[in-house]
Amino acid sequence: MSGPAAAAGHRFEVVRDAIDVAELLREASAPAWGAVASFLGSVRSPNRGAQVEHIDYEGYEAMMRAEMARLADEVGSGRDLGRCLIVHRLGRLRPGEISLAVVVASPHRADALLACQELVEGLKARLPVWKFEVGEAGGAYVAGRADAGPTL
Amino acid sequence: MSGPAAAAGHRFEVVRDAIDVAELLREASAPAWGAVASFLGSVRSPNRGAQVEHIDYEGYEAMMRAEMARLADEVGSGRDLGRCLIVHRLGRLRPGEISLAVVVASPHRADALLACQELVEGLKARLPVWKFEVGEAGGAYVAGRADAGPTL
Amino acid sequence: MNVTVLLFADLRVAAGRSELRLPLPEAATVRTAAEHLERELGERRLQGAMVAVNERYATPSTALAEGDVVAFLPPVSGG
Amino acid sequence: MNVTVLLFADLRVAAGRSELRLPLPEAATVRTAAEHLERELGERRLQGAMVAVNERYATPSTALAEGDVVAFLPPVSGG
Repeated sequence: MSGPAAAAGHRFEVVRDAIDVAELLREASAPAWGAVASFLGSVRSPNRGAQVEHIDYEGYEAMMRAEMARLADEVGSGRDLGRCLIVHRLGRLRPGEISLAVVVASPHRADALLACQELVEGLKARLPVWKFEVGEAGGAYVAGRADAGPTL
Repeated sequence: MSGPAAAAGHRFEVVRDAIDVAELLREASAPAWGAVASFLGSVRSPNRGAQVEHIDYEGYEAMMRAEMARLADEVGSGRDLGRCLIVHRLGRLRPGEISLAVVVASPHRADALLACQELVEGLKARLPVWKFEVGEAGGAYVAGRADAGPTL
Repeated sequence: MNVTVLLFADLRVAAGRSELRLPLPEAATVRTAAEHLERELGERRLQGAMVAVNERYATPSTALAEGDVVAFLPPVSGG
Repeated sequence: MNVTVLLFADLRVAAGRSELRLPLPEAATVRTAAEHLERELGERRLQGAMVAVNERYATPSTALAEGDVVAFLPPVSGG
Protein backbone atom coordinates (compact mmCIF):
# COMPACT_ATOMS: atom_id res chain seq x y z
CA MET A 1 0.00 0.00 0.00
CA SER A 2 1.46 3.35 -0.97
CA GLY A 3 1.95 6.25 1.40
CA PRO A 4 -0.67 8.77 0.27
CA ALA A 5 -3.35 6.11 -0.06
CA ALA A 6 -2.70 4.63 3.38
CA ALA A 7 -2.55 8.05 5.01
CA ALA A 8 -5.97 9.05 3.69
CA GLY A 9 -7.80 6.25 5.50
CA HIS A 10 -8.36 4.32 2.30
CA ARG A 11 -8.94 0.57 2.52
CA PHE A 12 -7.73 -2.07 0.05
CA GLU A 13 -8.74 -5.54 1.07
CA VAL A 14 -9.02 -9.10 -0.12
CA VAL A 15 -11.50 -11.13 1.94
CA ARG A 16 -12.98 -14.64 2.01
CA ASP A 17 -16.26 -13.85 3.78
CA ALA A 18 -19.30 -11.77 2.85
CA ILE A 19 -18.56 -8.09 2.22
CA ASP A 20 -20.29 -5.79 4.72
CA VAL A 21 -21.52 -3.00 2.44
CA ALA A 22 -23.33 -1.08 5.17
CA GLU A 23 -20.07 -0.84 7.12
CA LEU A 24 -18.22 0.44 4.03
CA LEU A 25 -20.86 3.12 3.48
CA ARG A 26 -20.57 4.16 7.12
CA GLU A 27 -16.81 4.51 6.72
CA ALA A 28 -17.35 6.67 3.64
CA SER A 29 -19.76 8.98 5.43
CA ALA A 30 -18.62 12.29 6.94
CA PRO A 31 -19.97 15.85 6.87
CA ALA A 32 -16.96 17.00 4.82
CA TRP A 33 -17.87 14.65 1.96
CA GLY A 34 -21.13 15.50 0.28
CA ALA A 35 -20.91 12.73 -2.31
CA VAL A 36 -20.46 8.97 -2.10
CA ALA A 37 -20.37 6.88 -5.28
CA SER A 38 -20.25 3.13 -5.10
CA PHE A 39 -20.22 0.01 -7.21
CA LEU A 40 -21.12 -3.52 -6.20
CA GLY A 41 -20.30 -6.41 -8.48
CA SER A 42 -21.90 -9.78 -7.82
CA VAL A 43 -22.12 -13.24 -9.33
CA ARG A 44 -24.66 -13.08 -12.13
CA SER A 45 -26.96 -15.92 -13.08
CA PRO A 46 -27.98 -16.68 -15.75
CA ASN A 47 -24.74 -15.74 -17.52
CA ARG A 48 -24.56 -15.99 -21.32
CA GLY A 49 -27.83 -17.90 -21.23
CA ALA A 50 -26.79 -20.59 -18.73
CA GLN A 51 -27.57 -20.97 -15.03
CA VAL A 52 -24.53 -20.48 -12.80
CA GLU A 53 -24.09 -22.79 -9.82
CA HIS A 54 -21.12 -20.94 -8.34
CA ILE A 55 -17.87 -19.20 -9.22
CA ASP A 56 -14.56 -20.05 -7.58
CA TYR A 57 -12.49 -16.86 -7.38
CA GLU A 58 -8.72 -17.27 -7.27
CA GLY A 59 -6.40 -14.29 -6.81
CA TYR A 60 -2.82 -13.20 -6.29
CA GLU A 61 -3.67 -11.50 -3.02
CA ALA A 62 -0.55 -9.43 -2.32
CA MET A 63 -0.57 -8.06 -5.86
CA MET A 64 -4.32 -7.42 -5.72
CA ARG A 65 -3.81 -5.12 -2.74
CA ALA A 66 -0.83 -3.46 -4.41
CA GLU A 67 -2.80 -2.85 -7.63
CA MET A 68 -5.77 -1.48 -5.69
CA ALA A 69 -3.49 1.04 -3.96
CA ARG A 70 -1.65 2.01 -7.16
CA LEU A 71 -4.91 2.45 -9.03
CA ALA A 72 -6.40 4.55 -6.22
CA ASP A 73 -3.34 6.81 -6.33
CA GLU A 74 -3.66 7.17 -10.11
CA VAL A 75 -7.39 7.80 -10.07
CA GLY A 76 -7.13 10.13 -7.08
CA SER A 77 -4.47 12.27 -8.73
CA GLY A 78 -5.86 15.73 -9.39
CA ARG A 79 -9.08 14.85 -7.60
CA ASP A 80 -10.33 15.60 -4.14
CA LEU A 81 -11.07 12.08 -2.83
CA GLY A 82 -12.01 11.94 0.82
CA ARG A 83 -11.95 8.16 1.10
CA CYS A 84 -11.57 5.23 -1.22
CA LEU A 85 -12.59 1.73 -0.12
CA ILE A 86 -12.01 -1.32 -2.30
CA VAL A 87 -12.80 -4.87 -1.19
CA HIS A 88 -12.58 -7.98 -3.38
CA ARG A 89 -13.82 -11.34 -2.19
CA LEU A 90 -12.19 -14.65 -3.17
CA GLY A 91 -13.29 -18.25 -2.76
CA ARG A 92 -16.61 -19.84 -3.70
CA LEU A 93 -19.43 -17.38 -4.40
CA ARG A 94 -23.04 -18.17 -5.28
CA PRO A 95 -25.26 -16.10 -7.61
CA GLY A 96 -26.18 -12.75 -6.06
CA GLU A 97 -23.20 -12.71 -3.68
CA ILE A 98 -21.00 -9.62 -3.88
CA SER A 99 -17.48 -10.16 -5.23
CA LEU A 100 -16.35 -6.54 -5.52
CA ALA A 101 -17.22 -3.37 -3.62
CA VAL A 102 -15.84 0.04 -4.55
CA VAL A 103 -16.87 3.05 -2.47
CA VAL A 104 -15.55 6.57 -3.07
CA ALA A 105 -16.33 9.62 -0.93
CA SER A 106 -15.56 13.15 -2.04
CA PRO A 107 -16.68 16.70 -1.37
CA HIS A 108 -17.62 16.83 -5.07
CA ARG A 109 -20.06 14.58 -6.90
CA ALA A 110 -18.15 14.52 -10.20
CA ASP A 111 -14.95 13.46 -8.42
CA ALA A 112 -16.78 10.65 -6.61
CA LEU A 113 -18.68 9.38 -9.66
CA LEU A 114 -15.81 9.52 -12.15
CA ALA A 115 -13.28 8.08 -9.70
CA CYS A 116 -15.63 5.19 -8.93
CA GLN A 117 -16.12 4.48 -12.62
CA GLU A 118 -12.38 4.63 -13.40
CA LEU A 119 -11.58 2.43 -10.41
CA VAL A 120 -14.06 -0.23 -11.52
CA GLU A 121 -12.71 -0.21 -15.09
CA GLY A 122 -9.12 -0.31 -13.85
CA LEU A 123 -9.77 -3.09 -11.35
CA LYS A 124 -11.48 -5.22 -14.01
CA ALA A 125 -8.48 -4.81 -16.30
CA ARG A 126 -5.69 -5.06 -13.75
CA LEU A 127 -6.62 -7.13 -10.69
CA PRO A 128 -4.89 -10.53 -10.87
CA VAL A 129 -8.07 -12.55 -10.33
CA TRP A 130 -9.39 -15.62 -12.15
CA LYS A 131 -12.89 -17.05 -12.15
CA PHE A 132 -13.76 -20.71 -12.51
CA GLU A 133 -17.47 -20.73 -13.31
CA VAL A 134 -19.48 -23.86 -12.65
CA GLY A 135 -22.92 -24.48 -14.12
CA GLU A 136 -25.11 -27.36 -15.29
CA ALA A 137 -22.74 -28.10 -18.19
CA GLY A 138 -19.66 -28.28 -15.95
CA GLY A 139 -16.96 -25.75 -15.18
CA ALA A 140 -14.52 -23.56 -17.09
CA TYR A 141 -12.26 -20.60 -16.52
CA VAL A 142 -13.97 -17.37 -17.57
CA ALA A 143 -12.14 -15.79 -20.54
CA GLY A 144 -10.04 -12.93 -19.17
CA ARG A 145 -8.37 -9.75 -20.35
CA ALA A 146 -4.71 -9.12 -21.03
CA ASP A 147 -4.82 -5.30 -21.14
CA ALA A 148 -2.70 -4.61 -18.09
CA GLY A 149 0.69 -5.56 -19.45
CA PRO A 150 2.48 -7.09 -22.45
CA THR A 151 1.90 -10.80 -22.93
CA LEU A 152 4.45 -13.52 -23.55
CA MET B 1 -44.82 7.88 -13.07
CA SER B 2 -44.60 6.55 -16.60
CA GLY B 3 -45.64 3.07 -17.68
CA PRO B 4 -42.32 1.39 -18.47
CA ALA B 5 -40.64 2.79 -15.39
CA ALA B 6 -43.40 1.69 -13.04
CA ALA B 7 -43.62 -1.75 -14.60
CA ALA B 8 -39.91 -2.43 -14.05
CA GLY B 9 -40.17 -2.15 -10.27
CA HIS B 10 -38.41 1.20 -10.21
CA ARG B 11 -39.00 3.54 -7.28
CA PHE B 12 -39.25 7.35 -7.40
CA GLU B 13 -39.87 8.84 -4.01
CA VAL B 14 -39.87 12.06 -2.06
CA VAL B 15 -39.54 11.51 1.68
CA ARG B 16 -39.27 13.54 4.88
CA ASP B 17 -37.46 10.98 7.04
CA ALA B 18 -34.01 9.38 6.87
CA ILE B 19 -33.34 7.41 3.69
CA ASP B 20 -32.78 3.70 4.34
CA VAL B 21 -29.86 2.98 2.04
CA ALA B 22 -29.47 -0.65 3.12
CA GLU B 23 -33.08 -1.32 2.08
CA LEU B 24 -32.51 0.32 -1.32
CA LEU B 25 -29.44 -1.84 -1.91
CA ARG B 26 -31.42 -4.95 -0.98
CA GLU B 27 -34.11 -3.98 -3.50
CA ALA B 28 -31.42 -3.56 -6.15
CA SER B 29 -29.93 -6.98 -5.49
CA ALA B 30 -30.85 -10.02 -7.58
CA PRO B 31 -28.85 -12.80 -9.26
CA ALA B 32 -29.84 -11.51 -12.72
CA TRP B 33 -28.10 -8.17 -12.05
CA GLY B 34 -24.35 -8.43 -11.65
CA ALA B 35 -23.78 -4.70 -11.19
CA VAL B 36 -25.19 -2.10 -8.81
CA ALA B 37 -24.03 1.51 -9.05
CA SER B 38 -25.15 4.04 -6.50
CA PHE B 39 -24.77 7.66 -5.48
CA LEU B 40 -25.50 9.22 -2.11
CA GLY B 41 -25.62 12.98 -1.76
CA SER B 42 -25.54 14.49 1.71
CA VAL B 43 -25.39 17.86 3.39
CA ARG B 44 -21.76 18.98 3.31
CA SER B 45 -20.12 21.05 6.00
CA PRO B 46 -18.03 23.12 5.75
CA ASN B 47 -19.39 24.45 2.46
CA ARG B 48 -17.50 27.21 0.66
CA GLY B 49 -15.41 27.69 3.78
CA ALA B 50 -18.27 28.15 6.26
CA GLN B 51 -19.80 25.74 8.77
CA VAL B 52 -23.32 24.67 7.87
CA GLU B 53 -25.91 24.37 10.64
CA HIS B 54 -28.63 22.84 8.51
CA ILE B 55 -30.28 23.03 5.10
CA ASP B 56 -34.04 23.36 4.64
CA TYR B 57 -35.00 21.50 1.45
CA GLU B 58 -38.15 22.65 -0.31
CA GLY B 59 -39.50 20.82 -3.35
CA TYR B 60 -42.37 20.62 -5.80
CA GLU B 61 -43.10 17.03 -4.85
CA ALA B 62 -45.45 15.88 -7.62
CA MET B 63 -43.12 17.28 -10.28
CA MET B 64 -40.06 15.80 -8.56
CA ARG B 65 -41.54 12.32 -8.91
CA ALA B 66 -42.59 13.02 -12.50
CA GLU B 67 -39.09 14.26 -13.42
CA MET B 68 -37.47 11.25 -11.73
CA ALA B 69 -39.62 8.90 -13.82
CA ARG B 70 -39.07 10.82 -17.07
CA LEU B 71 -35.33 10.95 -16.47
CA ALA B 72 -35.19 7.22 -15.68
CA ASP B 73 -37.00 6.49 -18.92
CA GLU B 74 -34.56 8.68 -20.87
CA VAL B 75 -31.45 7.28 -19.20
CA GLY B 76 -32.74 3.72 -19.45
CA SER B 77 -33.43 4.00 -23.16
CA GLY B 78 -31.10 1.64 -25.03
CA ARG B 79 -29.74 0.28 -21.77
CA ASP B 80 -30.49 -2.87 -19.87
CA LEU B 81 -31.49 -1.47 -16.46
CA GLY B 82 -32.79 -4.04 -14.02
CA ARG B 83 -33.94 -1.58 -11.41
CA CYS B 84 -33.68 2.12 -10.80
CA LEU B 85 -34.36 3.59 -7.35
CA ILE B 86 -34.36 7.33 -6.70
CA VAL B 87 -35.23 8.87 -3.35
CA HIS B 88 -34.96 12.56 -2.45
CA ARG B 89 -35.47 13.82 1.07
CA LEU B 90 -37.01 17.20 1.89
CA GLY B 91 -37.27 19.16 5.11
CA ARG B 92 -34.51 20.09 7.55
CA LEU B 93 -31.28 18.13 7.12
CA ARG B 94 -28.12 18.37 9.22
CA PRO B 95 -24.56 17.95 7.90
CA GLY B 96 -23.86 14.33 6.95
CA GLU B 97 -27.52 13.45 6.43
CA ILE B 98 -28.39 11.97 3.05
CA SER B 99 -30.58 14.12 0.81
CA LEU B 100 -30.42 12.05 -2.40
CA ALA B 101 -29.99 8.34 -3.09
CA VAL B 102 -29.73 6.93 -6.60
CA VAL B 103 -29.31 3.17 -7.02
CA VAL B 104 -29.16 1.44 -10.41
CA ALA B 105 -28.97 -2.32 -10.96
CA SER B 106 -28.08 -3.86 -14.30
CA PRO B 107 -26.70 -7.10 -15.73
CA HIS B 108 -23.85 -4.93 -17.13
CA ARG B 109 -21.47 -2.73 -15.17
CA ALA B 110 -21.18 -0.01 -17.83
CA ASP B 111 -24.97 0.34 -18.00
CA ALA B 112 -25.21 0.65 -14.22
CA LEU B 113 -22.31 3.10 -13.82
CA LEU B 114 -23.19 5.38 -16.74
CA ALA B 115 -26.91 5.38 -15.96
CA CYS B 116 -26.18 6.30 -12.34
CA GLN B 117 -23.93 9.15 -13.42
CA GLU B 118 -26.42 10.48 -15.97
CA LEU B 119 -29.27 10.23 -13.47
CA VAL B 120 -27.34 12.22 -10.87
CA GLU B 121 -26.43 14.93 -13.39
CA GLY B 122 -30.00 15.05 -14.69
CA LEU B 123 -31.54 15.18 -11.23
CA LYS B 124 -29.23 18.03 -10.18
CA ALA B 125 -30.25 20.00 -13.26
CA ARG B 126 -33.95 19.18 -13.35
CA LEU B 127 -35.42 18.35 -9.94
CA PRO B 128 -37.52 21.29 -8.71
CA VAL B 129 -35.78 21.55 -5.33
CA TRP B 130 -34.48 24.58 -3.45
CA LYS B 131 -32.06 24.72 -0.55
CA PHE B 132 -32.09 27.30 2.18
CA GLU B 133 -28.72 26.93 3.86
CA VAL B 134 -28.25 28.19 7.41
CA GLY B 135 -24.85 28.74 9.00
CA GLU B 136 -23.18 31.01 11.56
CA ALA B 137 -23.64 34.05 9.33
CA GLY B 138 -27.36 33.44 8.83
CA GLY B 139 -29.32 31.83 6.02
CA ALA B 140 -29.63 32.18 2.27
CA TYR B 141 -31.00 30.28 -0.70
CA VAL B 142 -28.27 28.30 -2.44
CA ALA B 143 -27.69 29.62 -5.96
CA GLY B 144 -29.39 27.22 -8.35
CA ARG B 145 -29.29 26.21 -11.99
CA ALA B 146 -31.66 27.12 -14.79
CA ASP B 147 -30.57 24.50 -17.34
CA ALA B 148 -33.78 22.50 -17.46
CA GLY B 149 -35.96 24.91 -19.38
CA PRO B 150 -36.08 28.43 -20.83
CA THR B 151 -36.26 31.23 -18.27
CA LEU B 152 -38.61 34.18 -18.18
CA MET C 1 -60.06 30.96 -17.76
CA ASN C 2 -58.47 30.28 -14.41
CA VAL C 3 -55.17 28.60 -13.67
CA THR C 4 -53.57 27.57 -10.40
CA VAL C 5 -50.20 29.23 -9.77
CA LEU C 6 -47.56 27.60 -7.56
CA LEU C 7 -44.67 29.59 -6.14
CA PHE C 8 -41.47 28.25 -4.60
CA ALA C 9 -38.43 29.39 -2.65
CA ASP C 10 -37.74 33.15 -2.86
CA LEU C 11 -40.78 33.66 -5.11
CA ARG C 12 -42.96 32.05 -2.43
CA VAL C 13 -41.35 34.13 0.31
CA ALA C 14 -41.76 37.37 -1.65
CA ALA C 15 -45.41 36.63 -2.45
CA GLY C 16 -46.18 35.48 1.07
CA ARG C 17 -48.01 32.42 -0.27
CA SER C 18 -47.30 29.25 -2.18
CA GLU C 19 -50.46 28.98 -4.25
CA LEU C 20 -53.02 31.28 -5.84
CA ARG C 21 -55.78 31.25 -8.40
CA LEU C 22 -55.07 33.47 -11.41
CA PRO C 23 -57.80 34.60 -13.85
CA LEU C 24 -56.45 34.90 -17.41
CA PRO C 25 -57.86 35.94 -20.78
CA GLU C 26 -58.65 33.19 -23.30
CA ALA C 27 -55.68 32.05 -25.43
CA ALA C 28 -53.28 32.94 -22.63
CA THR C 29 -49.74 31.55 -22.69
CA VAL C 30 -47.17 31.09 -19.94
CA ARG C 31 -45.90 34.56 -20.81
CA THR C 32 -49.39 36.01 -20.31
CA ALA C 33 -49.62 34.28 -16.94
CA ALA C 34 -46.23 35.68 -15.93
CA GLU C 35 -47.28 39.22 -16.86
CA HIS C 36 -50.53 38.95 -14.92
CA LEU C 37 -48.75 37.44 -11.94
CA GLU C 38 -46.13 40.20 -11.88
CA ARG C 39 -48.94 42.76 -11.89
CA GLU C 40 -50.59 40.85 -9.03
CA LEU C 41 -47.33 40.72 -7.04
CA GLY C 42 -46.48 44.32 -7.90
CA GLU C 43 -42.92 43.59 -8.96
CA ARG C 44 -40.84 42.11 -11.80
CA ARG C 45 -39.68 39.17 -9.74
CA LEU C 46 -40.14 36.37 -12.24
CA GLN C 47 -37.15 37.18 -14.42
CA GLY C 48 -34.76 34.21 -14.50
CA ALA C 49 -37.37 31.73 -13.31
CA MET C 50 -38.28 28.56 -15.23
CA VAL C 51 -41.90 27.49 -15.62
CA ALA C 52 -43.67 24.16 -15.38
CA VAL C 53 -47.17 23.50 -16.65
CA ASN C 54 -48.86 20.46 -15.12
CA GLU C 55 -45.58 19.18 -13.65
CA ARG C 56 -43.54 19.49 -16.83
CA TYR C 57 -41.03 22.14 -17.88
CA ALA C 58 -42.65 24.56 -20.32
CA THR C 59 -41.65 27.55 -22.43
CA PRO C 60 -42.97 31.14 -22.35
CA SER C 61 -45.04 30.40 -25.46
CA THR C 62 -46.73 27.29 -24.04
CA ALA C 63 -50.53 27.70 -24.37
CA LEU C 64 -52.58 27.40 -21.18
CA ALA C 65 -55.99 25.83 -20.62
CA GLU C 66 -58.61 26.11 -17.89
CA GLY C 67 -57.45 24.44 -14.70
CA ASP C 68 -53.77 24.18 -15.65
CA VAL C 69 -51.24 24.22 -12.82
CA VAL C 70 -48.54 26.77 -13.63
CA ALA C 71 -45.49 26.63 -11.39
CA PHE C 72 -42.85 29.34 -11.35
CA LEU C 73 -39.49 27.77 -10.52
CA PRO C 74 -36.46 29.78 -9.42
CA PRO C 75 -33.16 28.16 -10.52
CA VAL C 76 -33.12 24.72 -8.92
CA SER C 77 -30.54 22.98 -6.74
CA GLY C 78 -31.68 19.43 -6.08
CA GLY C 79 -29.54 16.64 -4.67
CA MET D 1 20.47 -16.79 -9.28
CA ASN D 2 17.18 -18.18 -8.04
CA VAL D 3 13.73 -16.68 -8.40
CA THR D 4 10.38 -17.76 -6.99
CA VAL D 5 7.79 -18.52 -9.64
CA LEU D 6 4.05 -18.20 -8.95
CA LEU D 7 1.44 -19.83 -11.18
CA PHE D 8 -2.30 -19.15 -11.29
CA ALA D 9 -5.51 -20.52 -12.78
CA ASP D 10 -4.99 -22.82 -15.77
CA LEU D 11 -1.20 -22.43 -15.53
CA ARG D 12 -1.35 -23.61 -11.92
CA VAL D 13 -3.62 -26.51 -12.84
CA ALA D 14 -1.42 -27.56 -15.76
CA ALA D 15 1.76 -27.41 -13.64
CA GLY D 16 0.14 -29.15 -10.71
CA ARG D 17 1.58 -26.58 -8.31
CA SER D 18 1.27 -22.89 -7.52
CA GLU D 19 4.85 -22.09 -6.61
CA LEU D 20 8.34 -23.27 -7.52
CA ARG D 21 11.95 -22.21 -7.22
CA LEU D 22 13.61 -21.57 -10.59
CA PRO D 23 17.41 -21.40 -11.03
CA LEU D 24 18.39 -18.90 -13.75
CA PRO D 25 21.66 -17.72 -15.32
CA GLU D 26 23.00 -14.30 -14.33
CA ALA D 27 21.51 -11.35 -16.26
CA ALA D 28 18.27 -13.25 -16.79
CA THR D 29 15.14 -11.40 -17.85
CA VAL D 30 11.46 -12.26 -17.62
CA ARG D 31 11.82 -13.81 -21.08
CA THR D 32 14.67 -16.02 -19.84
CA ALA D 33 12.54 -17.12 -16.91
CA ALA D 34 9.64 -17.94 -19.23
CA GLU D 35 11.88 -20.06 -21.46
CA HIS D 36 13.32 -21.96 -18.51
CA LEU D 37 9.87 -22.46 -17.03
CA GLU D 38 8.44 -23.80 -20.29
CA ARG D 39 11.34 -26.28 -20.44
CA GLU D 40 10.57 -27.25 -16.83
CA LEU D 41 6.86 -27.69 -17.56
CA GLY D 42 7.56 -29.46 -20.87
CA GLU D 43 5.14 -27.33 -22.89
CA ARG D 44 4.67 -23.90 -24.46
CA ARG D 45 1.88 -22.95 -22.11
CA LEU D 46 2.92 -19.42 -21.23
CA GLN D 47 1.96 -17.78 -24.51
CA GLY D 48 -0.64 -15.06 -23.89
CA ALA D 49 0.16 -14.76 -20.20
CA MET D 50 1.15 -11.48 -18.54
CA VAL D 51 3.97 -11.34 -16.01
CA ALA D 52 4.41 -9.59 -12.68
CA VAL D 53 7.74 -9.15 -10.92
CA ASN D 54 7.47 -8.45 -7.21
CA GLU D 55 3.72 -7.74 -7.43
CA ARG D 56 3.94 -5.32 -10.33
CA TYR D 57 3.19 -5.87 -14.03
CA ALA D 58 6.45 -6.32 -15.96
CA THR D 59 7.56 -6.76 -19.57
CA PRO D 60 9.46 -9.66 -21.17
CA SER D 61 12.65 -7.57 -21.09
CA THR D 62 12.43 -6.74 -17.37
CA ALA D 63 15.73 -7.75 -15.71
CA LEU D 64 15.53 -10.16 -12.78
CA ALA D 65 17.52 -10.27 -9.56
CA GLU D 66 18.18 -12.93 -6.93
CA GLY D 67 15.08 -13.62 -4.88
CA ASP D 68 12.60 -11.90 -7.20
CA VAL D 69 9.04 -13.22 -7.23
CA VAL D 70 7.99 -13.80 -10.83
CA ALA D 71 4.26 -14.45 -11.32
CA PHE D 72 2.82 -15.72 -14.60
CA LEU D 73 -0.69 -14.35 -15.01
CA PRO D 74 -3.21 -15.75 -17.48
CA PRO D 75 -5.63 -13.08 -18.79
CA VAL D 76 -7.42 -11.71 -15.71
CA SER D 77 -11.11 -11.31 -14.90
CA GLY D 78 -11.46 -9.55 -11.58
CA GLY D 79 -14.63 -8.01 -10.21
